[in-house]
Amino acid sequence: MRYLYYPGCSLKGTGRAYEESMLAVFQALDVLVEELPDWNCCGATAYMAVDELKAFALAARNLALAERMDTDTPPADLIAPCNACYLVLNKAQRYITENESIGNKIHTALAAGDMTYSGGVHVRHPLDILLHDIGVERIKTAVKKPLEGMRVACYYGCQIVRPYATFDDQYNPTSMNQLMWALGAETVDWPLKTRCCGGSLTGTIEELGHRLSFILVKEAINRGANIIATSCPLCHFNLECYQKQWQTRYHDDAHMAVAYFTQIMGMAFGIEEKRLGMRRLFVPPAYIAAVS
Amino acid sequence: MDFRKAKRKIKYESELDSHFAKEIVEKAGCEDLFHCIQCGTCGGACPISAYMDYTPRRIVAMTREGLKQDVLESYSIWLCASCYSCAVECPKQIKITDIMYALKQKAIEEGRYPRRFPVTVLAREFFKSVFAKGRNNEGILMTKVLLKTNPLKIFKQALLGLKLWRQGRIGLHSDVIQNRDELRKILSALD
Amino acid sequence: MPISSENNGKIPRIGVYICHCGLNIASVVNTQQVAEFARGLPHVVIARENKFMCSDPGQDMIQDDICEHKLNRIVVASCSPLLHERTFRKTAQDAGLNPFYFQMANIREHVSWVTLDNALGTDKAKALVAAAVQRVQSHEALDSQQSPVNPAVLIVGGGIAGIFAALVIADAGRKVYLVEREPTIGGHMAMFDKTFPTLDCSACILTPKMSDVKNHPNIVLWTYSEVEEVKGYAGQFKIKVKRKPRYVKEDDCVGCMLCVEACVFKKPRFADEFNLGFSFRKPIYMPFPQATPPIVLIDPNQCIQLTKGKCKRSCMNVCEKNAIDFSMKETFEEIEVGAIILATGYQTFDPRRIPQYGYGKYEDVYTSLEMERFTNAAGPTQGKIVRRNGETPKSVGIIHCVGSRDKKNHSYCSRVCCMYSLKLAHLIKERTGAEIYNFYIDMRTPGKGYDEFYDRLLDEKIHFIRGRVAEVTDWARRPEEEGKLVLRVEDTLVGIARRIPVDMVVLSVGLEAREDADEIRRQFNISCSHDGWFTERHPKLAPVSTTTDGIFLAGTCQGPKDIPDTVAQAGAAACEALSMIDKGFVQLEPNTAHIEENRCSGCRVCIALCPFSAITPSENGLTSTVNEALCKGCGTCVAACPSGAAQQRLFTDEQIYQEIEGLLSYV
Amino acid sequence: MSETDVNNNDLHLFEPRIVAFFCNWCTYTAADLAGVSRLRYAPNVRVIRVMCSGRLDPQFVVSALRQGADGVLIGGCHPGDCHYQEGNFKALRRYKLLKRLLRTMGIEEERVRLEWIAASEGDKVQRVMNEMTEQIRALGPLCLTPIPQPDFESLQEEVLTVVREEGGVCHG
Repeated sequence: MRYLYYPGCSLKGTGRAYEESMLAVFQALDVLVEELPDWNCCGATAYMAVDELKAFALAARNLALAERMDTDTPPADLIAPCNACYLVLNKAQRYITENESIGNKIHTALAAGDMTYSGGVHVRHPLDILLHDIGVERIKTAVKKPLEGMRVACYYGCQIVRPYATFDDQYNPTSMNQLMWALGAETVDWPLKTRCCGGSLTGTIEELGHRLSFILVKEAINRGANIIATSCPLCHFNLECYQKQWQTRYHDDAHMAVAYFTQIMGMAFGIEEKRLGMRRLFVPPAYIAAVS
Repeated sequence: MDFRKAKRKIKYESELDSHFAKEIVEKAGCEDLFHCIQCGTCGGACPISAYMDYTPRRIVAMTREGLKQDVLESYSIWLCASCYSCAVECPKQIKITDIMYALKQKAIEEGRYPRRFPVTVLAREFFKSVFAKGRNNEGILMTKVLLKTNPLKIFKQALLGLKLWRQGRIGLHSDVIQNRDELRKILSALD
Repeated sequence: MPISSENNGKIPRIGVYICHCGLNIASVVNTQQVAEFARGLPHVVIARENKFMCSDPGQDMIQDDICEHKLNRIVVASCSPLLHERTFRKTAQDAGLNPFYFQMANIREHVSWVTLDNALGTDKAKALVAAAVQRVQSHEALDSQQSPVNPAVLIVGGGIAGIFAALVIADAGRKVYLVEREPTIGGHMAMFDKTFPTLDCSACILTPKMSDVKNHPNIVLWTYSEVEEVKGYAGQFKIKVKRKPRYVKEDDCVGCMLCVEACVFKKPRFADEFNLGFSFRKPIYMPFPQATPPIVLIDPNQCIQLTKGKCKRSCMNVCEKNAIDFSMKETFEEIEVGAIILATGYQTFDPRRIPQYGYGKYEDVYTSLEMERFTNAAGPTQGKIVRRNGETPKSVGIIHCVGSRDKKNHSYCSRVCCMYSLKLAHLIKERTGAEIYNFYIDMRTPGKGYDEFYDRLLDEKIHFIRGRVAEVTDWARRPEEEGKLVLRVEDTLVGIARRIPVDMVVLSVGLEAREDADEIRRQFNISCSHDGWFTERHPKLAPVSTTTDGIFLAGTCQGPKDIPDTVAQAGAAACEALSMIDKGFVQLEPNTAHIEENRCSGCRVCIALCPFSAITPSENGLTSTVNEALCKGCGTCVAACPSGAAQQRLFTDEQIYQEIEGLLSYV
Repeated sequence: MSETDVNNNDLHLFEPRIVAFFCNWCTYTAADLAGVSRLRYAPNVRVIRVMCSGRLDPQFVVSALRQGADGVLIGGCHPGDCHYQEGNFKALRRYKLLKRLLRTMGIEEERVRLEWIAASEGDKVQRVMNEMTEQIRALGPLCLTPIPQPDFESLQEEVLTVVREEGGVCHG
């Protein structure tokens, strides 16, 4: 299996641990992943607020690059691990192929840069690849250190299943839970698994953004979780990095390990900590010691 | 409570903009604006409606009736975090998130957004950085946003920044794509 | 069968009539121009306009012209022939003209209502008129056959609609076969406790009707039975009914229930369908105490004798009437009826399709139908409203429009939910004193005494919160929310988001077409709307008829409606059926096929094609002949006949060629 | 009239004439429903009512094309829904043969279209009418040029195949 991989800006920055652990996990499962050369920013939420067409054009350039790359096995599957990139690339794909006037404008714009895009790329999330292409059975065989005693709150965030539920249920996604079960971990019933973490509001309107992520962590604790698994660099950042600030802000303790689901998989696969970017975490999972 | 602060709330037809709704409904994703039955599912589903000056439902109603100024100057549209909860639950399948985007674009177009409001500053800084470099550096972006909105906060977040830097998660080196010309040509073609 | 008529001169004298239909046609089609155009067509003697051709003055005009101008062909350009063809044929007939010297041009449904541009619309109307004028010239006088009507009626479905229709027809002295799939009649109404807005007891008004059905000499009641096959046509339907085995002889069982007592299963342990699984029954059971007919049956999937073949058969031993018979097999009945009334009802929306409401996940979330059973004194809790943990709820949220007015589920309004939610709110308040919150999008209470009932509920200090609930969750944000179900909603009248903790949630589920509505539709050859409701012939003027003659609709199989409307419609359907029976015959459209012997080569292509086996070789085998009593007039044999010997009346090759030519003659 | 309007008119100068044969029970009723629902569509299609799509003699189509129709639309009930059990299947078989025949005659086969439209599908009537009109408009007017000599032998073979399929005995 060979996939193209679109990292997006965050996986080269605050979300480096996500990239490192994901690549390590794919390698452990013998899946070839090749980074899309010269990719650019996906367009993201903030861009869309200023100029939607240009946001689509940014996304379209990436899709066109991907299409150009993978001529031997079309249509190309492009992995987008960041939830926001995943949504924006998918949304652009839909609008370009389904809305004639937007499609025409984007095609003209691409032509200005000597590029074309015929609409054949599949934008996919690593959760989707792991569960549907690789499968729970294959993952189970790779587990070396079952994660007994780990009670995971699986946090999907908003933009994987909304608004386009292509590989999981829109209201009650379970793909990450299934992966966690395969690793020998338990998952907790946590009704907030797709509730918004606050996104970029944590950096702009702190009071609001922080409260949104704070209540997520708080409720995960109430539900008996001992770790939160994330699938998006921004969600991860929000849930993880402000825990200390919440103490002063809310006079309430919400302290919990937060790790990318790929890091947790890597732990179960027995991959060394360094390759999983564990040292880049604020709250190292308490079980690392117990497991390794 | 100061009752002398009572202000006129009534709207006269001459104060409304009858073209506003038509402009919005023509934007991509906003086609169903007029299908809204004002049930409030969006306001109930929205995790941020608790903080909004007008709930998404009221934004839709006000947009339809041409309360352009109130809509574009409300901070509700800037609070929307694009989590799409409203859009997937709307019984009329109205893409409310896209309507919020359209309103944000309109507000920027008309220069009606709060200048030092972090959300809009973030959007513009992001826009500039991507145009120049093709990618975005979170550390630099946040520093710029803080500088332009509330420089004092930089000190408050310095500790966090330092920690992230030591973990190798932010740096001052900015990633740049090779084919910047190609990208600029594409983006400029849409002007 | 062409007949000679004094008025059918060899040379056509055509009258053309253009209807304005008020402004329906005239606002798009320039009728004056069309009339002017028609006057220029060959053989057109007169062309006139009228505001409403179907009105008395309009029809009088045609009749006067027939006499005065010796017209022998009539063309009316107005609405769809499916609507008024019969009207105008009769007009012609009453003036002494053979009714089939008539042709209609559909310039309303096919022109004015679907065309934006007036000039293009007028052109299209002209083309359609030209086609009709040209076609009508080759019309021939025909004699329409009458077919006798069997005076018995089949009613499918034994809910309140079927029950009421059956009683009306039986009281008029006609025979009724009432076929019900379940072991008892009564339908959904039997499950309710009270009916809105009068709050009279549902069972008290329904059960007497149920026993009337059972005791009526003119009604044959077949429960636990299904229609297997439908053949024939209006007036002469042949029906095959499958009767599922109850393993209890219907004629012998007296409903004493000793067998149930004696069953080897000492405790009831199987989910009771009538109480929606909230109570239990044995493999041998009576659906509910007032079940009609009041006899027991055995569930073959649960009874040990029937699944494993060995049991003490204590039920059999205790039955003094020897009514239990494990060897019973399904049987078939064949009947002939003249008319059919479909009263197959509805099913309720499954709220699992809206996972945010937590049905199936949180134990104190119920559907409204389940709540009907709880409020019912004969229900699983003897009328007590309690949570699963046995406590009386202190607060209850009722969510309206569950599955209705929702594009992802049903975009229509289910019509009854507002009212039954009010009723449930009242009953719950009365019995528990709980705080009741109704969450609605719009309150819809049109009906006699309905809005007054709403007033009464307001007076009872029930909360009415205008807002569609986004989510039911057990996630507590505040101490008062701990252990409760929290409804997150925007209170749209106040304009803010709210979180309201309650002990119990009732989902007012909408009505939807039954799962197998599509199969039934095919079986009876009628149409369904997109939502699966059976389609009436005309939404205003033929609300209980279908496009298939002799088949009528009653109750919710046609669309959501409450009990009064259902009963009214059942009465209407019964009267339509009776009217057909009392007339004694149905007028058959003379559109049957026939074969001109001297042109037939005897190739027999037509014989293999005929779906009704109406064509047979003639005695000498050299030609084929059509048995016109069996022919239904599809014309497929005509289309296939290589020599043009087969022809269909009203749709001859010549007539269709003329219509094509006329249609294209106007550029 | 503004300049753009003139241009638009130029583009739309060719108004195709299309004849439709609709079955009484499903498609004609659906067309009535489209009317009752006020669904606007192109005025180019004119409908002839037949009781069943199985009544449709392929010669009707040929005759319509010969007399100036630019396209022909045939509408019947969905498979399994025929009022006469299976008339629509017969229409389908004849339609397939007809298309082959048209090809031989040098007529674009897209000019003839068969659609299953149920009585409840007023919106489908609107869509099909518009699509058909645009398709024929794109094809341009039907010009019946001298017919290339058909391959009679294979045509005869095809006809015989279909006759056999229909289950009849051909007395040659």
